[in-house]
Amino acid sequence: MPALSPDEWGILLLSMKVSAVAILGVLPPAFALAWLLARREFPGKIVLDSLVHLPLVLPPVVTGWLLLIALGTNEPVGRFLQSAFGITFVFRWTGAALAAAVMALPLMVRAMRLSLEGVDRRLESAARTLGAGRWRTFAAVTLPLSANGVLAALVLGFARSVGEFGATITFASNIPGETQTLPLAIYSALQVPGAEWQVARLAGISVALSLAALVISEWLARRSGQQRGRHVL
Amino acid sequence: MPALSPDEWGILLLSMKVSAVAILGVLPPAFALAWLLARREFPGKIVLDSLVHLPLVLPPVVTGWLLLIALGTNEPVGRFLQSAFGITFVFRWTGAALAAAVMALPLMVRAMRLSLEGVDRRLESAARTLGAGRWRTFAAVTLPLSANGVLAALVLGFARSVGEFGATITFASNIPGETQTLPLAIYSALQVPGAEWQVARLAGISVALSLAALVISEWLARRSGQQRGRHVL
Amino acid sequence: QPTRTAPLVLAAASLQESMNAAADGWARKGHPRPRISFAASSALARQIEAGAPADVFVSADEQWMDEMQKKSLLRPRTRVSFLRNALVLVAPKASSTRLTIAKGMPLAKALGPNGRLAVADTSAVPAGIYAKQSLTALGAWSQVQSRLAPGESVRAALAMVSRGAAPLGIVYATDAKADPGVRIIGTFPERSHQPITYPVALIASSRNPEAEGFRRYLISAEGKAVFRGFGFGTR
Amino acid sequence: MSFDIAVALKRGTRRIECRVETGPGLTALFGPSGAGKTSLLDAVAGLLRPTEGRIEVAGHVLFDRRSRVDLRPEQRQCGYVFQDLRLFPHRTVAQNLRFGWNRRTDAVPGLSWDEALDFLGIAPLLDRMPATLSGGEAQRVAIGRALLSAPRFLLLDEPLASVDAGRREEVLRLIERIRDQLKLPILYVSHDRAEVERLADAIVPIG
Amino acid sequence: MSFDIAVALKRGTRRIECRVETGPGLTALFGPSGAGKTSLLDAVAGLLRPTEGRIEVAGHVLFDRRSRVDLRPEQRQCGYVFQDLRLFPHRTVAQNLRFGWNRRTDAVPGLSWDEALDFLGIAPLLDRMPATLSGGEAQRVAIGRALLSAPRFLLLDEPLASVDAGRREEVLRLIERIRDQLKLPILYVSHDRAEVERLADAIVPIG
Ligand SMILES: Nc1ncnc2c1ncn2[C@@H]1O[C@H](COP(=O)(O)OP(=O)(O)OP(=O)(O)O)[C@@H](O)[C@H]1O
Ligand SMILES: Nc1ncnc2c1ncn2[C@@H]1O[C@H](COP(=O)(O)OP(=O)(O)OP(=O)(O)O)[C@@H](O)[C@H]1O
Ligand SMILES: [Mg+2]
Ligand SMILES: [Mg+2]
Repeated sequence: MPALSPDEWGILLLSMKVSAVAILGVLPPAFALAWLLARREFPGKIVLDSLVHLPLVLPPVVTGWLLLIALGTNEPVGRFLQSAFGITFVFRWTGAALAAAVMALPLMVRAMRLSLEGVDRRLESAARTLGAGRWRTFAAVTLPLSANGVLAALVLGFARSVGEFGATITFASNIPGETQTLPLAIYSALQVPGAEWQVARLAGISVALSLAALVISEWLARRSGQQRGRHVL
Repeated sequence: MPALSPDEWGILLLSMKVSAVAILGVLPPAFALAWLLARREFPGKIVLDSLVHLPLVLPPVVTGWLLLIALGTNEPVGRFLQSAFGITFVFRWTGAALAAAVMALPLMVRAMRLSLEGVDRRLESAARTLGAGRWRTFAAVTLPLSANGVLAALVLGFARSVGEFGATITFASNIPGETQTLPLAIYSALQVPGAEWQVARLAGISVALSLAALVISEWLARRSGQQRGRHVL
Repeated sequence: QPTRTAPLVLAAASLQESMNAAADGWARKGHPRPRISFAASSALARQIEAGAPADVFVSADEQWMDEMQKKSLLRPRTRVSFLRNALVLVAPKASSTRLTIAKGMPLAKALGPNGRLAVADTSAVPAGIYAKQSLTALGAWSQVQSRLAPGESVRAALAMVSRGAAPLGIVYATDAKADPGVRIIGTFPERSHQPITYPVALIASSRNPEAEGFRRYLISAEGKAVFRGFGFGTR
Repeated sequence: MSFDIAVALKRGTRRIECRVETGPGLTALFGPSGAGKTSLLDAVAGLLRPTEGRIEVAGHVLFDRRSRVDLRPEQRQCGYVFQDLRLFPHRTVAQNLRFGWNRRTDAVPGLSWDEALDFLGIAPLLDRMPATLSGGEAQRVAIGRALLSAPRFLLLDEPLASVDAGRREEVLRLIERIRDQLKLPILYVSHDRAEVERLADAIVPIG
Repeated sequence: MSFDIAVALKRGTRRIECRVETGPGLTALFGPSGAGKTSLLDAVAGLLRPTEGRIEVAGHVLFDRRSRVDLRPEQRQCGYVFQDLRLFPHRTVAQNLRFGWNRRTDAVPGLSWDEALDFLGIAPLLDRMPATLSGGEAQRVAIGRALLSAPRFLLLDEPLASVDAGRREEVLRLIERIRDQLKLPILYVSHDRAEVERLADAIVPIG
């Protein structure tokens, strides 16, 4: 495969930016949701759970469309965000990041929830008797013990955002240099007869990107795994 | 919301069939992959891991297209399957199920892998000393102790298949009664200006379907959780 | 069992309503109602290439039909371009924008300071390609090239306008006509773009005896009348 | 009084009632398996909420159903050696030991780090992960972690169960020193008569 | 000979060499914490592969580096009471006890189910999940699970560490009966001198 063209570099860098911002931005709320779902019982829990799963269940185009309805510049919420904070999403790379974040959310929540459910609560109570309040217990015990899940969430979420198409194109449009991420470029290429080579190149770039993410995550997992060892008594 | 029309019932039932077959069919290989990735070290592990993530990273349309290239009746593999076993996927509900299965695979593998990594290996060795061979140990200890992950995989996978659009329409087309699942029907409705109401109804059905799956899974989780209790010593 | 003999028609997604109406008309004449799969023309063409057992292909542009023909996937002498469409400039219903479509029109100004022009992808989707041709011919392309909001399909572009996310958009006349949320500002001159035509053809591998009958119905006066009802031109 | 406890506990379907009223020094809880010794310690540590009663340790009320006092575990400043140890598996031995150390704003002229490691014989283990420790090593680390957290009182649940005879003598001497010099109130659970008789200022039968 | 063991083991960075050659009956392993007792039992059970040496129990070769014999754990038919118990957390006490029971095609005129439950005092616990057991209860269930699996020899790693004095007598009598009537070879780890002296036919110092 010959070297990337400047256009392809641009698309790749934009995709990386969008995915990275999406994943890092959605990580804290996703963890909070995972924690709520894993640890708390409250009325409406199943409703919250469904809401989290929604972007998975609906076709992405519908999700994009709902985002457009909710956050379009002519809609109340969108107008408010714009006038109060100067935030616009529509037609901006931030919109692409938001769409990617929303689509990645359910995967990330599930992965982290699964890990949190596996954390031995007895270790948390041990931390409490040693003088750690709720927050320190969380930061020093709960979070590191669910590091596996956080890492899995990052990988899954990143891969999902790198591949996100339907919601992005519907909500943020397909503007070269602003919102045209890899899948959108691939889609454009797919529409043209005989552009299979270009599709293959762009798909190759996507795969390379997420392979890199995987390698990094495996390396991190190995490091923390070595550190961790297994439960004792 | 008035009662479902016969057409809507048909679409719902088809979606359920496609998703159920997809998820149950892909569960065993997904578990096997999860096990390999969680437990074994082998050369090419990272390549296998990437392959599993592929459907997440590529835009669904590309995945559908790759399936089409691989399994079309004009292509070698597709021709072989057809002549040897009479299996065709293109334009069949089986094709929709295959597409859904492929798209759900990475999510399911990750969830189960995460649980498997959490299983205490010391309990497996205890089972071995009690005379259980590898298989019995797996069935009586490893599998039940990772039940949480299997359940999460089923829920995630089911939700993902219920929402699967791009790969399905590309690979299996959009044939009413055969491959027109809920997202494809939503897509068709979206093509008609002013059919927002119909889109909303179909989206509502999707959401209700996966809500039902969620409720069932929560119930199962609670049952097995009650049974399980937590680790001792 | 009528489904056995009903032909399978692959039709461009933008024909959703009209093609269904035509199939109903055909069914009323005592034939099994064709089964129709609506998707992007590109997706359908690739399915035909992969050996999908379909009978009739109705594409939203000539490009993919050419491709199929080149690969001998069409039954010879069955290809007919039977529908025409026009390209229009639309604005949200409530918008008061006025603009006469002509050479040198101040399109960028009409978009306002931040507005974007909703179109279908101008490098790939037929409606977008036509829009680019027209804008180029009218000398407006360089003004708006950086102000586009390309959607995944004409419908997406239409939705952006009718939701007010974009102040203007370029879509097919048939779409604009059907969407109460938008107002047609003007029609692009027919000569500013390649003719917008919809070809139909039989697929080479088709064995269904009903298929040719349905194709003939589509291109008959009766069939064309159905499509005219949805705003298509016929030829 | 060191311990002034009268509580009713519920564990699953079982209801357990305990009353402990003892003076300064080490109080041994002695009773058959399943009597509720661990449950009582959990209640004193704030990990199990009594259904009724009152817990007072060295003049501080930790729990009182009537006046709705219920200090959080981290406010009770106890040093608890759990029957099931509960070492943090993701931290080295040194990090485990240091976990409670930060509480050390101590007025109590406590035990120095080096002394404790020495008595417990765990100095060579500092860089190890808990999963690589032997049973007795893990138990000594658990004792160390509790002692080094500047506790105001100690809860020791069979702390010597898998400590070997040689080490046991060292650890017993350490506990005696804590009892006599630091004068921390201690609740001590053991099934070993000899151990209990040597250490205890009072023996309270449970169950 | 009951046990004829000469192995070198590697645990992390440590290398441990052991040699045990004893006649029938109960062999006690006695040694300081961290000496390698648990490691040796793991090797005999087939859970830790020696780097060198040979393991023979009651005339069966379980491991021989030279002739490349290495029976899988499930083929060795041992009854192993782990220092860390390892009850299956997802199975009730009864299901835990029955886990190895299915091996019972026994030529050995073993121990009956009811007798074992009686000696161990765990009959009332059958429907409970392990997480709800007290320390001593869990330990007795672990002993029961090992005994009821029709073993050809026993590996007991501090089986009485948290069993109370009353119960301890019962369990000791049970072990004596197994030693004398069933004539199963037993490797027994304990830090309790009195216990070891009462039970052991041979005492092997480790470390
Ligand atoms: N969830 C539960 N359901 C039913 N019974 C329970 C539950 N949790 C604990 N118990 C019972 O409560 C009793 C008290 O347990 P506890 O751990 O306090 O005993 P203990 O005195 O520490 O015993 P040991 O000396 O064996 O450690 C035990 O009989 C135990 O079986
Ligand atoms: N992964 C490891 N890395 C380094 N050392 C290890 C590792 N695993 C075990 N050890 C060491 O091997 C030694 C033997 O451990 P083992 O569990 O066999 O001791 P033990 O004789 O059973 O002691 P105890 O009576 O305390 O249970 C211990 O000193 C332990 O610290
Ligand atoms: Mg206890
Ligand atoms: Mg040991």
